[in-house]
Amino acid sequence: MKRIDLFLNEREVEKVCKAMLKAGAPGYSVMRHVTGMGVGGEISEAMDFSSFGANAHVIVFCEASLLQALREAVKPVLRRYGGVGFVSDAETF
Amino acid sequence: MKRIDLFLNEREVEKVCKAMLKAGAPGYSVMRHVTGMGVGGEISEAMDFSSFGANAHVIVFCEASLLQALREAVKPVLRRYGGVGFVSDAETF
Amino acid sequence: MKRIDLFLNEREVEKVCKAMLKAGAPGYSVMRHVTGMGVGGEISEAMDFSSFGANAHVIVFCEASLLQALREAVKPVLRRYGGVGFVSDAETF
Amino acid sequence: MQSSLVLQNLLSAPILFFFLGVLAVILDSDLEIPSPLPKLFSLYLLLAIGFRGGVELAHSGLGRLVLLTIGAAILMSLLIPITSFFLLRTRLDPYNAAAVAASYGSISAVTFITAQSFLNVLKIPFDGFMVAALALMESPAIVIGVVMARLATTGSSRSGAASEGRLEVEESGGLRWGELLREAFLNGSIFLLIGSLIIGYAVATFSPAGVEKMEPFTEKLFYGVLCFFLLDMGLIAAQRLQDLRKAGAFLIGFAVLAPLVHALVGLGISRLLGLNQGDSLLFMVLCASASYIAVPAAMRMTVPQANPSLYISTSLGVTFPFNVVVGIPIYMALVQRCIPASLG
Amino acid sequence: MQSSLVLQNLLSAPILFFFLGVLAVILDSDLEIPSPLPKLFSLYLLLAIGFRGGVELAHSGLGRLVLLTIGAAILMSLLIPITSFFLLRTRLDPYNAAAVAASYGSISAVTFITAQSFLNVLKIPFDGFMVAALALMESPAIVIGVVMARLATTGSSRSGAASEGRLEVEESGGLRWGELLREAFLNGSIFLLIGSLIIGYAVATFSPAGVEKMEPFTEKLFYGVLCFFLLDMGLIAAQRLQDLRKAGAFLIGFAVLAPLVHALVGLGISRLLGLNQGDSLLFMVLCASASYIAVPAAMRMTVPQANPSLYISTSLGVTFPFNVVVGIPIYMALVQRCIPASLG
Amino acid sequence: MQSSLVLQNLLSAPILFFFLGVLAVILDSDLEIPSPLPKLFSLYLLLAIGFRGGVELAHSGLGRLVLLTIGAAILMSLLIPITSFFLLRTRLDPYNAAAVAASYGSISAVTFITAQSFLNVLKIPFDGFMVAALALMESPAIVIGVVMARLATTGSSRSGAASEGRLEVEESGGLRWGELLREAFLNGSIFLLIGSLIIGYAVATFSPAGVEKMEPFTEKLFYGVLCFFLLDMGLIAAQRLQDLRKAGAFLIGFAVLAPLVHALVGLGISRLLGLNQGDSLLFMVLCASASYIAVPAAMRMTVPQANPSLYISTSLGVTFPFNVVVGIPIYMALVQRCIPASLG
Ligand SMILES: Nc1ncnc2c1ncn2[C@@H]1O[C@H](COP(=O)(O)O)[C@@H](O)[C@H]1O
Ligand SMILES: Nc1ncnc2c1ncn2[C@@H]1O[C@H](COP(=O)(O)O)[C@@H](O)[C@H]1O
Ligand SMILES: Nc1ncnc2c1ncn2[C@@H]1O[C@H](COP(=O)(O)O)[C@@H](O)[C@H]1O
Ligand code: NA
Ligand code: NA
Ligand code: NA
Repeated sequence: MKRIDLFLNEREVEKVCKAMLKAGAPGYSVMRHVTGMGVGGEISEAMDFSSFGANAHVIVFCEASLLQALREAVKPVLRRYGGVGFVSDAETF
Repeated sequence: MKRIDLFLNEREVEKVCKAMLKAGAPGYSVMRHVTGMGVGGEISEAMDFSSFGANAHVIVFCEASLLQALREAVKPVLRRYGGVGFVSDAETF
Repeated sequence: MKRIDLFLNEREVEKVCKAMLKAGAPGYSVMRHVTGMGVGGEISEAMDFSSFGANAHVIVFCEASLLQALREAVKPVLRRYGGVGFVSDAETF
Repeated sequence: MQSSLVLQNLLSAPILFFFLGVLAVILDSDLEIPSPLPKLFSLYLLLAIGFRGGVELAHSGLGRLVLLTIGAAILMSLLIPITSFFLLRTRLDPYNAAAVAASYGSISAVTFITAQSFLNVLKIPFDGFMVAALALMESPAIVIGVVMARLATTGSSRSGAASEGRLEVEESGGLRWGELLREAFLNGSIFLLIGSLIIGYAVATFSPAGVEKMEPFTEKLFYGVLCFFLLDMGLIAAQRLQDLRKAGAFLIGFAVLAPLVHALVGLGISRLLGLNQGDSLLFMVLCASASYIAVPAAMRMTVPQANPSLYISTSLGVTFPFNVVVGIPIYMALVQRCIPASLG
Repeated sequence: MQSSLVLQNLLSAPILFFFLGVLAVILDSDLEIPSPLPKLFSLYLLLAIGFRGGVELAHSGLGRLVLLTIGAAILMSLLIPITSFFLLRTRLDPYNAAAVAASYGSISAVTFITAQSFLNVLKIPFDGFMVAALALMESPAIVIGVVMARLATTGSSRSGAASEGRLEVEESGGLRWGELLREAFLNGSIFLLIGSLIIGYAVATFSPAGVEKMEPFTEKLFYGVLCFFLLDMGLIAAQRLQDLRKAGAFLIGFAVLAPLVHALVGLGISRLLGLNQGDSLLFMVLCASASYIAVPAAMRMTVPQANPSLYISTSLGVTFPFNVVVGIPIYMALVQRCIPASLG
Repeated sequence: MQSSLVLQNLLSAPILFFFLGVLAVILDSDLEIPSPLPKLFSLYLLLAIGFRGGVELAHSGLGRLVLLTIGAAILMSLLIPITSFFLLRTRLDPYNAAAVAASYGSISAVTFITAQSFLNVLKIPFDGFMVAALALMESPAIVIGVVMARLATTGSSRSGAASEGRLEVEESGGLRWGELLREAFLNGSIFLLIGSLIIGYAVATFSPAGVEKMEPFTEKLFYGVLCFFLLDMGLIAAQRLQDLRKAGAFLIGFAVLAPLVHALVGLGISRLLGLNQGDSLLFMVLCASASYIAVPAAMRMTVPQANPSLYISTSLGVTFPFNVVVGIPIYMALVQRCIPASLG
């Protein structure tokens, strides 16, 4: 199995998750209110009163064979709005 | 070392964590307010005003030898109320 | 690539993240409001009304060559105030 | 008359904010009331309504009418889930039938509060002891629901009814009574409501100066917070409507007709008891409303085999809007026709 | 006179709490107003100001002056971003120029509210319809900003202007109008403000008793919540000041001079329209203020190539404090010099 | 008389809500006030009490009695941690002794507020300057605590006293004064309290109209929010009681006897100073109460070797409930016996 970790703005989460389900993801988990730093600069929760949004952390566990399809589903959003993704190995507990 | 990731309803977290400590876990970390999708359907924070509860993400780092005991401690709860678990490799930083 | 997971008190997060950036980390993500259990006992959100603080979960993805520098940046804080760190393998998605 | 009542309700601030929430979802606005703000409003409303009810109960005392009304309310919260269960059982498995039935036997505090606001605007008086009825109707339906589910599945265990991929785990032969009673009586919202009721009663009885000091908090803010909470309810109810396709026509029909039938039974009982117009409306609303706070939380723990999206969607997506938007004025019209105003 | 107005503003509770927030950051205190509490205050302020504006609009009616004023306000929200865009374009790439321009064309509700509080303390009357102008000035600037960005980059696409490491992705040839209009008109804060305005109007017209019941919530709490929110604004604005080094002298100069120039234009229009002193100040503040709630959220979605720290820092780190601390009293002094008090 | 005071306190709304919270934990209810709502209540209470205190201070002025009282208060906040440290040192290591001592030298704002509410119900007047004493008693105890810990461990360093598995890291020879002073004087809650006090003073002095506009927010809501916060304190204090087993009989005894002794000293000083009955009670409460907001946060940063569950459990799990439930009425009975009412 593989584990995918995505970090992207909260406002794109819904779009990304729908795209991954469509591409065959068996499930996902989302943590909001994530702050951080990347090439796009620092993201804090200070603007939370607007709907500007902090980051979200999306986790997907799936079969290795799905990786390519999920990558294609996610990449356009990450490219347009920023965000990063990482993969690692995992097994069912 | 091993890393265990559990996703289950917030309301079962206390039960599960106590069971894991009893089974020998050296520690754990819990993130609440997790939303997600699995075989049990979509879990959102919208019902948070009731005590219906969203998901929680529980992380345990432990020796590989503990895996079996922890699995046995956790499985009954996951089976009754839903939730999933995954394992991967890790080392102390 | 490597993935670093740190668990430490929210109040030390800023210090730790600045130290890691200085040591060359390409980015990081922070989740606050983490509860847990370790050698320092149980950490809950119950004291959140004071600025006592719960835990935070800091994630850094970086090249393996950076590990040693980051370890040196982080260790003094973990040693003084408590907190744990783990490493695992990862790849870009 | 009836249409003017409906209009008067539709144009009240709380209902308009409810519609604003629904509209936000329909138009795909990103308006959101982030967690835990809805919880803040809900805790506040329960504390305030409980405290006020307790104060008024202390003034009115526990007379014969009060006790009879509370008794009748508890009776309804036992009967409704039983009759509903058998009706729902014709189409649903025992777990889902029991969970939905429990919702309809229990009550919705927000529907009750909205009815009180409606009466306030019409300047029709009502009594504080109705809050005691509200508080005591929450738990029995939960117990009945769980017992029905258990009775209907004992013997036929391992029946393949495992819904949603959950394995049914028969544990040490039978009902976990401890867990059930805790869910039924110590659920946070039930506990806060009953606790605030008792505190209001005690303060009004033993240190009346304290009542005055609470009043700006429990009275003045109430209407505004209700508007805010109904805005959120509008957002959530509209999101739930999408789940309804899965629920199917049968459950949607149940969610609209059950409140009407239960309200009519409530009207009959109100007349028998000799309640005034305001209390009659509140009694009807208690019977007609379905729980979407305490019961879903309790059902998830005690009947995990049932599918939450079924019992939440029906009570929150259909019955709640129905009662709040058109139910209350319809019930009021019936009250004005059947309950003599002079009794008020 | 002028200096006394400045002092009176500086020593008001909201401004002092704003300074307290700034001081906390300067002294490195760990004072923090954790999320989502600022959102609670912001939702409350929008709901309350919208509802009150609607109620007053219902009382004053939609006369000729009202419609002319609203028309002039919308005109300003179209003109300001265009002139600002061309000025900013001299130093910034089209994306950043467009995003900053959109901010200054739109408005800051909190600056407006602070100006209202200032007028209240001076006991100078103003009209409810100005809230309608406020509400209608939010969206046009967003649309103009996006259109300008698109016009300026069409043809010169693939221009290497990709800022902050983001690749510019030209999608199916052009503007996503659906997304743009949703961001411009259905942004949560705009939607809540306009919705509350309409609800206030409807309730005042059709069930005036409801207005009284909302009043303790929307009126009495207002000043205190404003203080709390300005405390948070002080914390955030001071943090933003650090980003300003990156913005550079040109943008900082723009952030101070643009409000002055826009306020003067607003003063001229107010005089032409024959607004009273209170409304003139509010009109000037609408022109002078820059959005840091609705516009940044919309720009991130519709012009992701622009650098948020530029447009947020200028509007929130410079223009907001400038307006709130010294702008408002300066504008008031100008109003007292140019607008006859007898018209009030 | 004494027992009637106790009863009057026990049956007040805030104390009853405190018990409701305790009961929820005992009965294992899932009632919870999710984060950051307790923070909202706490920020509100600090802002409101500070602002009101400042306003009253502006009215009463900074006379001789005021300055003497504040001086005596600061003196107590220096003496109590020193005497407590030497007493605690008989059983605890220097780090834990210092941290607990600092808690008892500092104050609990919520205990103070509860005492004010108690006086309000009894209609006994008290002065606004006591809030200034409250605000200035927070920091000195923190400094003393850290200094004691450092003095007691210098030379005996590397003593193996490392508690809870933490390595003691001696850094560049000695006290980090910068960090210490920041924790002592710029801790968020201390900063907000003192800031609001100064703002209240300034507004009352320079723009009295602003005081009236704040009043519905800072006065009317106060009692209700206090109830809500005490409900949460009940939940937390009861959870802390479980930690007490680890604390042991010595610390529990200290947590009950220290407030009594400190209150008696406070009573003596009040009599010497010639304070009226209300102010005397408040002075006693300041001496008797122990901090569980500012000090724990400061100690974790400055004396990380100490075990938080020790100093939080004693102050929040024992001393706070003791003071709030039985301490305040006992102190009041002593005041009525020792302080002539005619001075009031
Ligand atoms: N190397 C990294 N390790 C962990 N999180 C990262 C890393 N790089 C970026 N992120 C997260 O991804 C978000 C978006 O990244 P970016 O698009 O690079 O600005 C950041 O705000 C961080 O939360
Ligand atoms: N494949 C997956 N990847 C990540 N999270 C998952 C996955 N499957 C389930 N989850 C999480 O686990 C929760 C419970 O899963 P389930 O019991 O399958 O409904 C879901 O709500 C998700 O938050
Ligand atoms: N074995 C573990 N697995 C997961 N999280 C841990 C583990 N040990 C410690 N933690 C987290 O790290 C925090 C600080 O640990 P400690 O310094 O050991 O008290 C704890 O409160 C937990 O949140
Ligand atoms: Na019912
Ligand atoms: Na503007
Ligand atoms: Na003290």
